[in-house]
Amino acid sequence: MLLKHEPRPDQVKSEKLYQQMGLSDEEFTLVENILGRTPNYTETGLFSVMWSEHCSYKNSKPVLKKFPITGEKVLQGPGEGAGIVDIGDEQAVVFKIESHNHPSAIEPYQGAATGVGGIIRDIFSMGARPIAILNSLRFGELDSARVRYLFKEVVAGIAGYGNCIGIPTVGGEIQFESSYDGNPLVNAMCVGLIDHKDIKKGLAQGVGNTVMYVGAKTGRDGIHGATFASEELTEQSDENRPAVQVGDPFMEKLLLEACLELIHSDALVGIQDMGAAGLTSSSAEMASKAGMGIEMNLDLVPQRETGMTAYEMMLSESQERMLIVIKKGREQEINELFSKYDLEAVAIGTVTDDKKLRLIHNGEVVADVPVDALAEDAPVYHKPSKVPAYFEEFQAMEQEIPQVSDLKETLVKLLSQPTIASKEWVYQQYDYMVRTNTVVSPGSDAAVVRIRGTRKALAMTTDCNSRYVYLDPEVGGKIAVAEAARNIVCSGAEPLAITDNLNFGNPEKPEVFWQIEKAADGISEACRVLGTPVIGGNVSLYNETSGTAIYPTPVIGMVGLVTDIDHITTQSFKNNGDLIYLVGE
Amino acid sequence: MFKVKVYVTLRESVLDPQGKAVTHSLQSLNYPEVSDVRIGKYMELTIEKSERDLDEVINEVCSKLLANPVIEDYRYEVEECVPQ
Amino acid sequence: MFKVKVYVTLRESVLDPQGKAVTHSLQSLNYPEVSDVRIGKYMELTIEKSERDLDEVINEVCSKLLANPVIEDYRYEVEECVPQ
Amino acid sequence: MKFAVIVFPGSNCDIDMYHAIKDELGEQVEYVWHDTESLDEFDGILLPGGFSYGDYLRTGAIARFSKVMKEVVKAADAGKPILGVCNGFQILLEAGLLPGAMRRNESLSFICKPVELKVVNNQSMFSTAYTQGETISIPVAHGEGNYYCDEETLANLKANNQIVFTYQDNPNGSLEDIAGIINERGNVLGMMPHPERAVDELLGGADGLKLFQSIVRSWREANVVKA
Ligand SMILES: Nc1ncnc2c1ncn2[C@@H]1O[C@H](COP(=O)(O)OP(=O)(O)O)[C@@H](O)[C@H]1O
Repeated sequence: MLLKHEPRPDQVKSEKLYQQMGLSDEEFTLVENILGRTPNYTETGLFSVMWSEHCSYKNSKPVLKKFPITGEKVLQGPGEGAGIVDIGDEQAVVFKIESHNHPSAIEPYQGAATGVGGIIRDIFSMGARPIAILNSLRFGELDSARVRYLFKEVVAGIAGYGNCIGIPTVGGEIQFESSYDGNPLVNAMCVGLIDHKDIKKGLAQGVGNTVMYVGAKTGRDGIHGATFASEELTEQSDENRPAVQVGDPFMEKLLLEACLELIHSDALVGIQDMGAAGLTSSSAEMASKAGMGIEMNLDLVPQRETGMTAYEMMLSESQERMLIVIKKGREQEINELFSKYDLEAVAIGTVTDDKKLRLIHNGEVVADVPVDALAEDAPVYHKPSKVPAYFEEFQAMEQEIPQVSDLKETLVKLLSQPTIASKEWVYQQYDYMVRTNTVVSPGSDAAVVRIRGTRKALAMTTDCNSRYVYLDPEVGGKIAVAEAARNIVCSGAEPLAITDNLNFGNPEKPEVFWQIEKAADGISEACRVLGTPVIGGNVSLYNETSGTAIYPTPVIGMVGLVTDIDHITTQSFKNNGDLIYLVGE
Repeated sequence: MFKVKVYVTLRESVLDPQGKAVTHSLQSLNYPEVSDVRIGKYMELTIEKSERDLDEVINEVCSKLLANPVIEDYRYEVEECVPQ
Repeated sequence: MFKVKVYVTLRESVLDPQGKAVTHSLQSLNYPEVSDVRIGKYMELTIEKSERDLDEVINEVCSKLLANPVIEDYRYEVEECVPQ
Repeated sequence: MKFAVIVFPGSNCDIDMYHAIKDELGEQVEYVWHDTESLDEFDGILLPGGFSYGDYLRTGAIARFSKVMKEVVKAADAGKPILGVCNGFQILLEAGLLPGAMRRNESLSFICKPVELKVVNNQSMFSTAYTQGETISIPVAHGEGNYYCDEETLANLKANNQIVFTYQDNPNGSLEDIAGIINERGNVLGMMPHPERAVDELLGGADGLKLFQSIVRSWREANVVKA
C-alpha cells in the first residue's frame, strides 16, 4: 500500500489548500498568528471545520444575540447539546431542532434518517430520555418527479430511523413551494424528559481523567468533499472519495439505552455527541468548556476502514458515536456497562491541564493547538445588510382583497393544495404511538404526550409560514412564533419555550442577511411578549440553487406544559349541536 | 426474451449496518470463520425484445430505479431465453 | 480465505410485493419491455479457512440464518482468494 | 399470574407491554433480558414489538437465535401461554413456533393506524373474553406484516381453527386477511396488531385489554382445576 503524501505546512500555505477546506486568506493568517507558526494539514482541517458557519456561527452570532434566552424556568439555554426547561416535580423537558438540508438533497433517505439520529443524540447526551420526534419539511412543487422522489424518500428516512429506534414521531409540518425545488429543507426536532439530578454536560473536567470513545466505528463518511479534490496522491483515490453517511438506528438504540444507564454512574464526568465535525468538535468543545485540554491517541480510535489519516479521523462524520470523559481508573466498569449492550467503549485519551488539543498518530504528534482557538476564537462577521428591492416594491403596492365568488369551489381548491391537504399519507408511515404516551396524535394542532406517573403532559409543535416571512421577515417571524403558541394553547397547554431553526440563503448577500436579521427581530419580540425564551436552535445558511435563495424559513419548535391531562383539547368537532365560536379578529 | 440478473452492492466505503449485524450474529452462533458479510440486492428482470438497445434499457433502469448511484454500484448479466 | 457469493431468492410460488411494485413503476416510467422483476438478496461472505468443511459451513449458515426456507431458496458460488 | 416481557436488543414496545400488564391488567410482570437462561418462574411469556437487531436481514431472523428463545420453546412445550406481538410474531415465525412467514407490506411502506379486527375464534386462551365475530379496534404499526403460508398450511390453520383475528380492511396484503394465529396446541399466539397499545381510553381505546384478561382467566381456570 502506498503511503499518502499529505501536503506539508508550507504547501498548505503556498498552494492555498486551506481555501478548499473553506478557510479564507484572512482566517488562515489568523490561525498562523494564534499558533505562532503555519499549521500543518491536519491542524488546518481542525480549524476549517471548527470555524465553519455550522460549528462557529460566525455569521449568525450577531443575530442570535437578539434572542431572549433567559426565563425563570430555563435550566439550560443555548450553548449545550440542547436546552432544558423546568416542568416541576424535579422534572424538566429537553428539546432542540436541527437541520439536515444538504445531506437530504443528495441522498434523501439517509440524509433525513441521519438527521433524526443526530438530533436524538443531542437529547440523550444531556442525560434525557427522548420521548418524541417532530419534523419540519419543505419541498418544491409535487409536479416534478425529482421532488416526488425527494418527498417520498425523506419521509421514508424519517420513518425508518424513528420507528426503528422506538421514539414516536408525533408531529411536524410540510410546505410545498417552488423555491425549495433544488433545496429541500429537512429539520428534525427531538423532545426529551429528564430528572433535574440527571442533567449532564459536555465537560472534560479533571486532569488525568480518561476520554473514551463509544459507538460505531469511524469511517471516511461525511468528510468535507472539497478537500479530496486537492489531495495529492496515490492509487487509492477512489477508495478515498467521501461517502454518504448511512444511519444505523439499531446501533443508536443500543447507544441510547447504554448512555441512559451510564448517566446514573458516578464514574461519568462528561458526555457529548460526535455530530458535525465529529471527534474534532466533541473533544475541543468538551475541553474548552471545562477550561482543560485533551490528548488523544488516534491509533486507538475504532476504525472501519484501513489506512485512515489523522485528518480523516478527525473530520469524519460517521454516525452513532459519542465521546465520554470518565473518572480515571473506572474504565473496566464502563466497558462492562457498554458490553451488556454489545457496544465497545475504548479509552483513546486523557484530560490535560494545558488547554491544548494534542493528537498522536503512529507515534507522532500530528496536531497541537489551543482548544479555545478552535472552539471560541472563530472570527465573528457582521455582514452587511440591505433591504431587498422586492420588499420595497411589495410594500408600495396597494392592498388587495381577493374576491371570492364561489365559496365552495374556492374551499375545495384550497383543500386540494398539497400544503393544506391532509398529511395522513405522511404520518401513517411514522410510528406515532410507540411508548404508549401519545394522547393527541398527528392530525390535530399540537401533539400531546403524557408524562407517565403524573397528571402532566407536554404539547409540542413546529411551525413556520415562509411565504409570510418572505413577504415581511419581521412580521413573518412573529407570525411563526404566534402560530406555534396558538397550536400549543389550543391543545390545552401553556407555552414554555422555543427552539428555532434558521433556514436561509447565502448570508453574504446583503438582502439575505437582512431577512435573517429582520426575522430574528420578529421572533425575539414575539418570544418576549409571549414569555417563551429561545433555549437553543440551529442555523442552516447557503440554502440556494443556482443562485436563488429559498424563502426565508425560520422554523419554530415550541413545547408547552399541560398541567392536568383533563385539560387536553383536540381539534375535531365533538357533538351535533355544539356551538361554534370564532375568536379573534 | 431476456433474463437479466442485476447485482446491486453498497459502495466499499459506505457503512453496511445489516452486514455488520449478520456478521456479528454468525460469530456468536459459532461461525467464527465468517469474518465479514456485505449485503446487497439481487434482481431478476424479464425483458422482452424491443426496438431499444438492451444494454441501454438495463443501464437506465438500474441507474434510475434499481440502484441508488449515490451509495450503490451495480452490475448485470444477460441471458437470452428461447421461448418454449 | 474464501469469498462466497450467496443468492437468496423468493420461491417461485410466493408473491413478491417489492418486485411487483418495481415492475409496475418501470412500466409507468416507460419501460414496457420489462415484464417482470423479482427481488432477492445478494450477499458476499468472507470466510477464513478452518477445520470445518467449507460447503457444510455455507449450507448451515444459509439454511439457518441467511435464507428463510419457508419462502426462500438460496444458491452460492465460492472463490478462493490468495492473500497478498 | 406472573408475566415475562422478553427484551431483545432493538425491542421497543417492551415498555408498552410492561405497563399494559402492570398498570391496566394489574398482574405481575418483569423485563427479561435476551440472554436469560431460565423462564421457569414465569406463567406467561410476552414477546414485544420493535426492531430486534434492527430488523436486519429479515424481521426476527437474528433474534430467534437469542439464548432466551430456547427457553421460550421450552415454555411453549410446557403449555404456557406465549404471545408475540408484531416483531414478537415475526420472531415466533422465524423460530418455527408458528407456521408461515412475513413479507413486506403490499404498499412497501410502514403503516401506523388503528384498524378493525374481527375475532374469528373466541375459543382460544387468548380470546375468550371477546364474543365470536366481534369487531374490535387495535392499532397496527409495522412495515412487514404481510403474512404468508403455503396452501397446505393454510388448510391446516383453517381446519384447526388457528386463525384468531382477521382484518376487516386489510392494511398489508396478508393472506386471507390474517392478523393473528395460534399454534395447533393453542398456547402460542402471534399477531401483528398491538393489543398492548389499546388498553387505555385516554390513548384512544381499550379493546386490547380483553386479550390479556383472557390469558389470565384461562390460566386461573387451569390452576384452580389443578389445585
Ligand atoms: N437559531 C438559533 N437560535 C438559538 N440558539 C441557537 C441557534 N442556532 C444555534 N443555537 C445554539 O447555539 C449553540 C451552539 O450550537 P452547537 O453546539 O454548534 O450545536 P450543534 O452542533 O448541535 O449545531 C447550541 O446550543 C444551539 O442551541
